[in-house]
Amino acid sequence: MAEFEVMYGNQAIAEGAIAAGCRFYAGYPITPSTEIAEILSDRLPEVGGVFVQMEDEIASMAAIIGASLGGLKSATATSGPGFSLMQENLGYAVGSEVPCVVINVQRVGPSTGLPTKAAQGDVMQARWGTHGDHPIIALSPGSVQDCFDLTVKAFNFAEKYRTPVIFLADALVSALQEKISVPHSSELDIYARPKPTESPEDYKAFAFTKGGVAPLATFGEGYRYHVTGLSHDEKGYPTEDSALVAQWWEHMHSKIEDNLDDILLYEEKQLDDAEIALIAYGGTSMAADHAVAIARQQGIKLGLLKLQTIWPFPEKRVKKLTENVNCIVVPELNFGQVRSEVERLSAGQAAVVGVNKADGNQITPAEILAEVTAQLRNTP
Amino acid sequence: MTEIRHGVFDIRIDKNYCKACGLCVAWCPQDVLAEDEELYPITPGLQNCINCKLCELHCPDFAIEILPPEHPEHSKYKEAN
Amino acid sequence: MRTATQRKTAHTDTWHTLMKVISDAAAPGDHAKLPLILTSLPELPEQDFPGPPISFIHGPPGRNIALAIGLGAALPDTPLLLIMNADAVTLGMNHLIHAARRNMGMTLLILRSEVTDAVEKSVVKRTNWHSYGFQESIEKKATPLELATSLEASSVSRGSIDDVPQLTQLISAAMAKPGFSMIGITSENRLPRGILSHTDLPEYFESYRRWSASLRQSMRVSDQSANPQPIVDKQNLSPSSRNVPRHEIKIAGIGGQGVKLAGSILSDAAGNLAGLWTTQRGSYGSATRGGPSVVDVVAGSRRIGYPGADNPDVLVVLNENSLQQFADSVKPSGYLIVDSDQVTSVPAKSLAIPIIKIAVEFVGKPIAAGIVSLGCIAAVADFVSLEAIKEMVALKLPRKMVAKNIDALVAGYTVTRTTLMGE
Amino acid sequence: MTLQTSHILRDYMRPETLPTTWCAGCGLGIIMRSIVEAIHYQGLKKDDVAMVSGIGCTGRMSGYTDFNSIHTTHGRAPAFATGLKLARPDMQVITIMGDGDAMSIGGNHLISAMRRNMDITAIVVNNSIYGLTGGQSSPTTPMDSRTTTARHRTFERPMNLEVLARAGGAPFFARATVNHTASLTKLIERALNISGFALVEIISNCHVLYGKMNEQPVASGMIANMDKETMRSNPLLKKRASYPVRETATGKTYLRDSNSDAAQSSVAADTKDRGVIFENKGSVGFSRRYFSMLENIRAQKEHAGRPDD
Repeated sequence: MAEFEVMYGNQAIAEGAIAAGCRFYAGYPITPSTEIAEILSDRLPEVGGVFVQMEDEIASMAAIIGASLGGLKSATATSGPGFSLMQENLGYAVGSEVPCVVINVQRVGPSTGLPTKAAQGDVMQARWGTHGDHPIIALSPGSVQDCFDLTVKAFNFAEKYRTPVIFLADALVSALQEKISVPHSSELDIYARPKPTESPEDYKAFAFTKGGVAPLATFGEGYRYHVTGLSHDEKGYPTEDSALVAQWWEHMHSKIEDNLDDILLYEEKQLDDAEIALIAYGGTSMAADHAVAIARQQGIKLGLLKLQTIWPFPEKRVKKLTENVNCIVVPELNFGQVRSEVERLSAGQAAVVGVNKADGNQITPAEILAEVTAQLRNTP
Repeated sequence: MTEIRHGVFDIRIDKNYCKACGLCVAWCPQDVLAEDEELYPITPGLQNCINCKLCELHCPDFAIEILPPEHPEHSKYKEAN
Repeated sequence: MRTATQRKTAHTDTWHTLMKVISDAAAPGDHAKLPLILTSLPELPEQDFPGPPISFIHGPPGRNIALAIGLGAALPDTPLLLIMNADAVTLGMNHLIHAARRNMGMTLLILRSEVTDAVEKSVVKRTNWHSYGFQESIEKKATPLELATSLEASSVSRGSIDDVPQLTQLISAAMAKPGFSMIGITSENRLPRGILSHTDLPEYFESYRRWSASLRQSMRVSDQSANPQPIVDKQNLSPSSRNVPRHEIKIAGIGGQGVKLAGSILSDAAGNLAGLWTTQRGSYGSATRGGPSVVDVVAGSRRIGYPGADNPDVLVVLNENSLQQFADSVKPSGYLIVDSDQVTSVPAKSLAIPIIKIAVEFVGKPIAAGIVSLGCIAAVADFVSLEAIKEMVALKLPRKMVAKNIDALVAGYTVTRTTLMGE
Repeated sequence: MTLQTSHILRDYMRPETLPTTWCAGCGLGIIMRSIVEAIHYQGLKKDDVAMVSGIGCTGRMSGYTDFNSIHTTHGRAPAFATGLKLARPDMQVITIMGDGDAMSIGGNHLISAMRRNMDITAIVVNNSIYGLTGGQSSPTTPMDSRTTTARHRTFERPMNLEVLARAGGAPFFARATVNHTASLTKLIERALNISGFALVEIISNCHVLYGKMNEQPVASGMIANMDKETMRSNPLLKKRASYPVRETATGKTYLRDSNSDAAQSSVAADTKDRGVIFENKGSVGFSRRYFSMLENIRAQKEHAGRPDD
């Protein structure tokens, strides 16, 4: 039986992490994500976990990789400037397939920007921040309820697909207080890290399976193996053999792409008969949701596709949407990072416009509706 | 040795800068300063001021100044000139 | 670019000496005590390591020290052995000093340039840990052993690649010691060798586990003795069956008027005590400068999608700017409550309540203005009762402040009621 | 020496940015006053001074003072200042950082700048806590104190900037508090005259966050405590800090065991010296050595009859 609790977004993320089995957190204070560290510094020792405040974000990211290899579900939380520092080791975690969760509570950038104000400017950094063309999973919570539920999902995805998962929150949801339903631990679907069944001699920690991953053995349990940031073979030893590297890439892409049905999370609202649609994510989706309600009262056939998984991008669903509606409006607190993806998929099928700003203010339902009505006037 | 002079100094408190932190009052060795009801400093004991400047040196907000009589902005100096 | 294999064959000797030393130093036969090796040197011949198989992590340059901290938290019994060269004192210097300060359990071998010179001359010349080409003459050498000593690492020693027995001894001694141990490995024999300094301070995670064990203990005791959640009756928490339309409340003032706290009390009262769905969001400036402070609370019997009070049912304004900014947004059926003393002219169709005056009168400070506002809100809105707000005030404020604030709350309520009747 | 009035010192400030955003009673204002006072006494022109700051409450200072100012990224002030100093060697470059800024995220840059002996006056404001983000533990948070990331009290040994400065090779290290304002000014003046990396640690108060959680909620009380917590000399600490493992040692092994006085003193809570802790009189800063080296190279080339091409 779920319980109901009034929580802040950051608190829901922290509680979600504990519920998902996170037992190691390394971080460095940065507004507006600090409360996550504060709450976990309190809660983790109580549940037998470890909290360490590291000397910087580079070290925080490295430490959670280490702890994850040691068998603990691990996470760190930061905001834009810290996320930039984590990119080096984030790439290491991608390459060496170490599960971990990186929470980025986005604020206005670049650089120090507006530390307390919300933005959604790290969408592309989450995708392309570290060097090399790699798959990644990024989730974005659109409410405090999402903060809890998606944090649990993020840990599950990280373990299931042995990849860092970026939790792309923003200061709109992290500082929001909302009543949410907290599922009882028995109702939660928690993915436990599987243990290898083969003998240590046969164990391939980085097996190039298609569409899946080898179980990650915990260090110190007899399965000794090599972990490296270099391109490696199935046992983890460095290789420059291009055939092996190609196989590795195929494995890396297929473990995400073959499981899109599981990974892609989105919510649809009144899209069945919609003539014009909103695509929104994160804190902005709350205003979009309200805009749909108001528009429907006015007789405008507006619908909403709320993205919870941002990366990989739900290409199929968005493409289908561009075929069914005349126009798509993408409100976001940046200058069109998701809009450009939608434009690419629309390929002229539907008009794609944005409602964009990154000045520290939030996008209101009225601003979205103004754009919607302007588009309605344009299309006969 | 400089001669200690009493009561000839002006204390100027700039309320635009002052945050009523109470440091000047705490450091005054001569009970020159006190707090008003909003905790801003006032100078009921101005005649005791010896120009030690502890208040001024401890003011984090450049809000308090001790003006000696020879200072061009001291009230007596202004009167005389 | 030479392949790893080619690189290896060129320098197998030095590495094999080192690997031999390590496998001799590690307690043979005891699998649980086998070290986990972290290194940034791609030349290490991990595949043909002479002893029993050892796990290797080939981590990012310099960051191995931080990586080892995570491993140390997860694997208390596994000795961690780091093999680094220049990266320990360039990229990794900051990680090094903090790991040393905290006495994080690991053994760090730093290969001095003369040792790595044997491995790869050209690269090492450039990444030499104490000099950068022509700058050599004007820069002081980085002295990690000195830093680690000053920061009281568990043990700091120096060994030579030419003296294998001593090096083996030093490495096994360092691995046997809990905490942060560091060994500089050189081949320059004029430098002092052996253990240079040692302390017996506790290892970080050892202290951590001791410290957190007492917390877990106390948690379990309180779990058993009583249900540690007397704050709210869980039954009341589930959304109520009564039909309450979406209510939007906005309180707008400046920092230092207690607006933030008021928003959180109202939202908690509506959510936890009145059984509604609620949201609360704020936008606050810097309190010391009296910046704007605005809070939006939305409540209703259906889940709240959007947390903004863009068209409030009740708007409380505590300063002139807020009045100018928000007065027009109030719903036609809504209430505008204005602190009559804080604005130049009170608009028609609004309730003028001396909120800050009441706050100062009952609590002595304008910080209670938010609480008084809640009284006003309870007087005009019916989604949450005055009793519920009272209860939440009692829960959220320090005990000695409760009585005064509840008086202020009730005063706000009564004055607003009287004003309403008067109209 | 006549003490200057606030009126004169305010000329070094940017009036449109005042009052500061710092909390009432924050020692940062006192430090800022001392810095501009020192610059005033030294007769430096505003145009000849650069102030480079990091992130945090302390980082805001560069915005208030009317010098050439850069408010940089978290921890990187010494690296920015290095570039600036080498581009404008004539400029008096001051970096101002907080404790977390300088010693945690910026620890590596601080050590590297010390090692190079870069000509920077580095001022580290140590208030034992991360202020701007709301009171988390910093590397200097004393043992057994409460912070928002250590509600059950800290168990970590704090970083001591003094030992870092010694081992890192800084030629000058001084410690002051915001309680001892006149000596603070004098120490900054001395640091300004050092050729090389002059480090001044200033113990400041965060009564709003650190103080409130550790029974010192009033600014004046917390500042007054600094008198007791710092002392003019502490031989034990000196002994401990002066223990280096010299790379160039003549064969002597420095062995220290945990029973020695020095080790005992380190286990006890850190008491801190005040005043100039050490000074290397012969220090010549990096930029001076670097440019004289360039001068030599040019002279050699000219001597060899090979003009620059």
